[in-house]
Amino acid sequence: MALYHDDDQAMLADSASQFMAEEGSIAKQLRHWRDRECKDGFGHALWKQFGEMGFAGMMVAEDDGGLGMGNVEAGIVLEEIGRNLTPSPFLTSSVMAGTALGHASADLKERWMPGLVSGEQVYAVALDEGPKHRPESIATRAERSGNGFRLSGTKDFVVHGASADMIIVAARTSGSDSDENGVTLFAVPRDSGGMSQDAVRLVDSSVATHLKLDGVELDGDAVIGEVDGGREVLNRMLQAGRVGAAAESVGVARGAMDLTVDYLKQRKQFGRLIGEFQALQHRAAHLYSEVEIARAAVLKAQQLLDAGSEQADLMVSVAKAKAGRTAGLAVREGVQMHGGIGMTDEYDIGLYMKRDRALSEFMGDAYYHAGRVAQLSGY
Amino acid sequence: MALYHDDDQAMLADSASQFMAEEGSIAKQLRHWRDRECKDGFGHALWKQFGEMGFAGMMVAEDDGGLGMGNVEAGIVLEEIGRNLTPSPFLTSSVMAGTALGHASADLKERWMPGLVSGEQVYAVALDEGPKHRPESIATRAERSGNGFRLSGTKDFVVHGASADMIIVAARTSGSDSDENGVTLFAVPRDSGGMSQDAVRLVDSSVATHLKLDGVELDGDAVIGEVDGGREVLNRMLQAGRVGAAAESVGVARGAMDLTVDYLKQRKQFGRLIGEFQALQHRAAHLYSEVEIARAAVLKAQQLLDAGSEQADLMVSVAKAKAGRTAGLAVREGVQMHGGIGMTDEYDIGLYMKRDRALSEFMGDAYYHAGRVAQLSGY
Amino acid sequence: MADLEQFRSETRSWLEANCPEEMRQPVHDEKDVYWGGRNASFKSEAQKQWFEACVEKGYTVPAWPKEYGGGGLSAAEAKILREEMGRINARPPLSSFGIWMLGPALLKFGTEEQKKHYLTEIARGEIRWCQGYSEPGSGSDLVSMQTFGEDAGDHWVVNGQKIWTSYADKADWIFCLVRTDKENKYQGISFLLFDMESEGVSTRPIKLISGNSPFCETFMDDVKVPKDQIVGEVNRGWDVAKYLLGHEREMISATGGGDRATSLGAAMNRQGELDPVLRAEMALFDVDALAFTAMSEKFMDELKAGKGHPAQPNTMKYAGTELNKKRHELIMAAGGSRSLEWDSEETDGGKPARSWLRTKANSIEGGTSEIMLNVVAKRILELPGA
Amino acid sequence: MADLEQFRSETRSWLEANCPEEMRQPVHDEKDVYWGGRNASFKSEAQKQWFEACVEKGYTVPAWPKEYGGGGLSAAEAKILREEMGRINARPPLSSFGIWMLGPALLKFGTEEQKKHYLTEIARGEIRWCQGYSEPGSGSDLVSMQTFGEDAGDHWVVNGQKIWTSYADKADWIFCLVRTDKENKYQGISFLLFDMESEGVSTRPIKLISGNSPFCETFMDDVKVPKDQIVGEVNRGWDVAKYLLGHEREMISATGGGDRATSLGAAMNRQGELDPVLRAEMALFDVDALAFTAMSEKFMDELKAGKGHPAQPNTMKYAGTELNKKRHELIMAAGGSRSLEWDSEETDGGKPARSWLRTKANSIEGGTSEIMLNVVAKRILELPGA
Repeated sequence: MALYHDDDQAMLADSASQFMAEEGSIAKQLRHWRDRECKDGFGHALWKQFGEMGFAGMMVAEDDGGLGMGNVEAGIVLEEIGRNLTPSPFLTSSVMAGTALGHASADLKERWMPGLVSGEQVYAVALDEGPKHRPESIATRAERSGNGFRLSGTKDFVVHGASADMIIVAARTSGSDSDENGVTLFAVPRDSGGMSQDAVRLVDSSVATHLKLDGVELDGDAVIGEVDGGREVLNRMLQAGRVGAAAESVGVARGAMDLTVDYLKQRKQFGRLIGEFQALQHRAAHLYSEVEIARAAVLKAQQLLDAGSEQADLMVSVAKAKAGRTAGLAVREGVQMHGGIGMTDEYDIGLYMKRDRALSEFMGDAYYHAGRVAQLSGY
Repeated sequence: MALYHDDDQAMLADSASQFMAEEGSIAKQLRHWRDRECKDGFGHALWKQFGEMGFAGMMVAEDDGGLGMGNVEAGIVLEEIGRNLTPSPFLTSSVMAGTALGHASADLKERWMPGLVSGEQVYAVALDEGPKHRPESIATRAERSGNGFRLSGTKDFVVHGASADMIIVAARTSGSDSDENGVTLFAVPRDSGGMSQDAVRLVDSSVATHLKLDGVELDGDAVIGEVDGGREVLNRMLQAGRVGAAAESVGVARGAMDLTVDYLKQRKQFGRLIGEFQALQHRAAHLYSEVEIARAAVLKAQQLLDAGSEQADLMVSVAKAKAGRTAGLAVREGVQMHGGIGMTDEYDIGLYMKRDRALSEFMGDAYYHAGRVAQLSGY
Repeated sequence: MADLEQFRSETRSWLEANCPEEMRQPVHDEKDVYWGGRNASFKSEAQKQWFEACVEKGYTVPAWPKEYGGGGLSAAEAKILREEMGRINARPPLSSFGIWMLGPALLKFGTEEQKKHYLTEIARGEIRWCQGYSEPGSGSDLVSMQTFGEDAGDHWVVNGQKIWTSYADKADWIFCLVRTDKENKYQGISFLLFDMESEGVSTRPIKLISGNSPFCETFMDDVKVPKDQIVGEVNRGWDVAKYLLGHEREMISATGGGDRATSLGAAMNRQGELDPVLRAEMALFDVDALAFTAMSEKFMDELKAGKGHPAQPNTMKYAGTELNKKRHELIMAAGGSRSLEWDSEETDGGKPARSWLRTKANSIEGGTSEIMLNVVAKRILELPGA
Repeated sequence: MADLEQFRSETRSWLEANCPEEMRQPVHDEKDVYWGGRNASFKSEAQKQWFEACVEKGYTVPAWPKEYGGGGLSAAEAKILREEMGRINARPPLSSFGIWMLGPALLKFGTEEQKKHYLTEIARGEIRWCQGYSEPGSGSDLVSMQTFGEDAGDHWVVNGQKIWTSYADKADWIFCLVRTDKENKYQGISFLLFDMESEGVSTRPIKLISGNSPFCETFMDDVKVPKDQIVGEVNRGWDVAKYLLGHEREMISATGGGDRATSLGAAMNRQGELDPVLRAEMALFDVDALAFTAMSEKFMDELKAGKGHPAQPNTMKYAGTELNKKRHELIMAAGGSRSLEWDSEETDGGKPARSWLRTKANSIEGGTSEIMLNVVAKRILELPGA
């Protein structure tokens, strides 16, 4: 498979680009909802448009009413989301929950897929159990209780948890915290008794929750996949989430870079456009090089993942780490090259910096994934 | 104490600078001996001049015939050595062996100090036991044998070992490899039976050896300090060696930077001096900043060490790491900014790159010392 | 030496008697700092008490001459006072741009009358000053400023706009660079002082990415400034400005080192085990940070001794601010998702994130890193060209 | 597709029959590479056999037309041949600047006669070429070259000096940029070919920091070059040179990725436990290296498909060479004092150190990193100014 978008993918990119620039722009969405202190951190109307466009259910199998597309296609939408800083539950709902639900029973699919495909429902995932992403260790417990389970524990960084109709929770049904086996995934409806959430606004104006499971009773049919055998589905969900976040990071990097390069062509100092100064030229060219490398790494990881390759896991971590570091460079250079106005809320470049910070942290930061690269490479 | 050289130290710096530029220059020493494939990797005549100037024994106590100076003063000489890439056994003999012998018995001092002070003898230290510096672990054994000891083991990276009249060997008299206690230091004369050395020329044209101790019999009076209690003297020797190597690295960095800045003022491309190009200006200015920081860190470490401060250990590692990284930056930028001619043996800049590599490795590289900084800071 | 030891013990007693317990704690937020001025109010009785005790001794500005409200201390005495205050964690009794910036300029360039008047006001915390340097079109290229003061006999009529005037909405007076000659670029600028309540002055706070608004835009519309409200000569204000900029960089260099002095990894409040790659990055950062601390100390010592290259503050500012940005990047990384929180109680209202964003201005304000590098290249390395 | 599958199986059989076992091993050192030329000799019978088999099939230059000694393969077939050779680790039968550089230039700019003559010689390994571009005074500023060819009717008389002529002391002919018009900077250069045995040509090897001398200085003293030994038109040699430079960068970009394709940490032969900070640095490097490998693949795929920005090779060359330098820095660090050895047996004559030093030229030769960044800034980002 050639390492560039095929014709269908290029068409999708065109339509996603146009849609996001028109409907998902910073002015229309991020600033709009932020300035209204929206409790969701995104607009439900736009999310329904995602449904109408076919984006919301793009990764859902055709049999289940979706478009049956892969990580490459989802990444195309995510890159545009990143460029426009469009707030939406696409990554947690369509990509992560969508991937997990693909492995669920027919009943569960019937219950949750239609709302996802239409963009009428929002799903979240509850994985982290501390301020850093460490999904190797899961302490949240799910004990057998009658025909079902009783969940207890706490989860952090549940993005869109406050708006979610259903939250996928990874819990331990056997073994000790860091065991590979003994993990089970649950689809937990929002109104489940014993579940409470403490919503916090994040630096990028999105809303996440600290989630508490205090003996949440669930039927056995809330289990996604196999009891005790949830690690594999969890890994797939993680991979999709990571490479998706990486794609969005590439979008953030591109958006920040484009803003900055434009600024270099407009701002004058000492009687010259600042883009004429060689030191800034070299830094901009270096940034461009990094962005191109990150894009290629993300696309490679998406293709490997869609092809079910064994190398996918390694490349997903490469992509997440590289995209995060590149977006970090892009926003830092962006703010610095904008000078004073880069520090003002009025200009958009600072919004890129904020989004990058949250996104880089989501599903493991560059340090975590570099460590994984080392581990997977045997050192 | 003010963090700059006092008047006496400034005078010493002047005389060391003049001496090294005249007698220790690249043309007179490094290239001279290298091109003749000198087995020592340095000139004995110059080493005797070190003795005449008082440099060789500068750290030796006045009672033992030296000048009783400290690490700050030795660092002044080492920085000039670094600037001129002057090959000499000053660091291993005057600084490291000199520091260790300061803790030796009167008999041992009497035996070894005069030759050091006069520059007629050369001493080396044998600490590393593998390709990386890990003095926490010492596997070389010294077993009791009659009135003395019997040493067995191997040592690597014994700089000047082939030319050394005496080698200080760290060996284990009790305990297991990584025990803090149970280490003993020995002054091993060159003609000791059972000691053999395999000399290798290094990238910087210095000569080091792989040393083999095959049941080397030593009298009890070859012990420096206490039997089993050598760790403290070893640590002092390590600290002196590390901060000394750091001072030399700062000299290497300055020498490489000066060469490069001069070149930027002479070389024309596209009708302009390349020093006019802003990208190179910023890189040169950044390098200057790093060099200034490294100098300050090294001086601080030297002062703390001379004052017997508890913070000295941390700052020595900071200094070694920072100086190594800075010199690395200086030589890489130097070669790159010199362009093609920077790759030729004819120009000196490549010699700085080679020396930096060996020096940065000596007594622990920046990675090792950064790790130590973390450990000493409790994380 | 004996005198100094005596001074130290006297100072210790005086502090014991006059610095309230409440004032011996680290500054937690903006409100713990007393800025003075017409509209100032004290946060607590202790704050007031401490301030007034210091005013009486001249210890709001210990090294200024006594006749201008200062403490008249020698450099050595001032250092002892600093040390003794540091020992008990005493808060500064008064903070202000008058102390840090205008004061030094007046001491060097002001008339005797100006010194008496303005310095005393500053020392007593009566007037709060703000700075009017930058304009929207002139960032790093300060000298391209457009605000114009037209000569109208016994006064100037000033029109234009300033930006990045710190706390202009809370300040009483402004020291302001104004073009008074359109023909001469450098020698056509004057350093004027005027009341922010003058007719025609208005301000608008600028909201920053950190969510705070410490800076304003300030607009001048036919503002009358009497001719005696100038520091230095007419059209020679650039000399005053340059002196102040140098002083500012020196100050940033010298005092900005506060929290950089400690090991980042050691200081961090961590939950759980540190990621090994992050630990390594912190370790490499701590090497840089601790090395920089040595440079700060060396710089201060050299400054006191009149040694060192006059352009050295540019190096310090560059290296220090870049390091501080990196420090906060690592703090954010170590804090993980918790540190992303924007207004939660647990983060004291998003302190880690807001501080992190705030640091991004470090390498812009008071001369960008790029300008610092230009200056080092030209003035220290003496590289050729424009 | 069926045809290609058939070609693959034929190729496999042909390789089985013609590529000796000895030629199915990685190239260990310079001597394992056959460069051809008048004075060439084979290192082994197997090397000779393999070379001759390839010459017969045109597989020294598989994609060149058959009439010029090539294999006449389509792009798809050439790729299959590459893959099948890769599968059995077959060594290239012939390496030369004639194949990599002059050949492509002749294919684009040469006359039919030149192609027949020179390309066939190259394909058959009869003539070894070297490149005469740089001069001592003109590094990155190639077009400032001074070597002059004076028009003497049916020939030019060339005087001047070239530098960085690879293996000029071993080459038979040189392709050389010569100024033929002093008035026109760009349109005053011609691309000449001449025999290194011509009267007036002399070479002097340049000793490098790695201890090797792969490059020479080449001196031309009244060298006569017949008028038909020119590629392209008179004074239009810059077009040929630019094409070749682009081709060179593309080649460096595309093929330079060899050992970058693997994880550094995984590939390293380590003794003892890895230092944790070094491990972290390697991990961060491997992220960069593996990501770059993806970019290499994408670049090649886009090249084949005619996609991608024409200036992209500059990005590739920049990023790839900077990474390779860093890779070798880390290899040296991991190797510790052992890797410092300059001529010991254990290090195969100082291989780690010499390779490390060699990589420092990566970001200089074929266009410095600085030039690459200039080009990216101008041609891709379209930033303004000189």
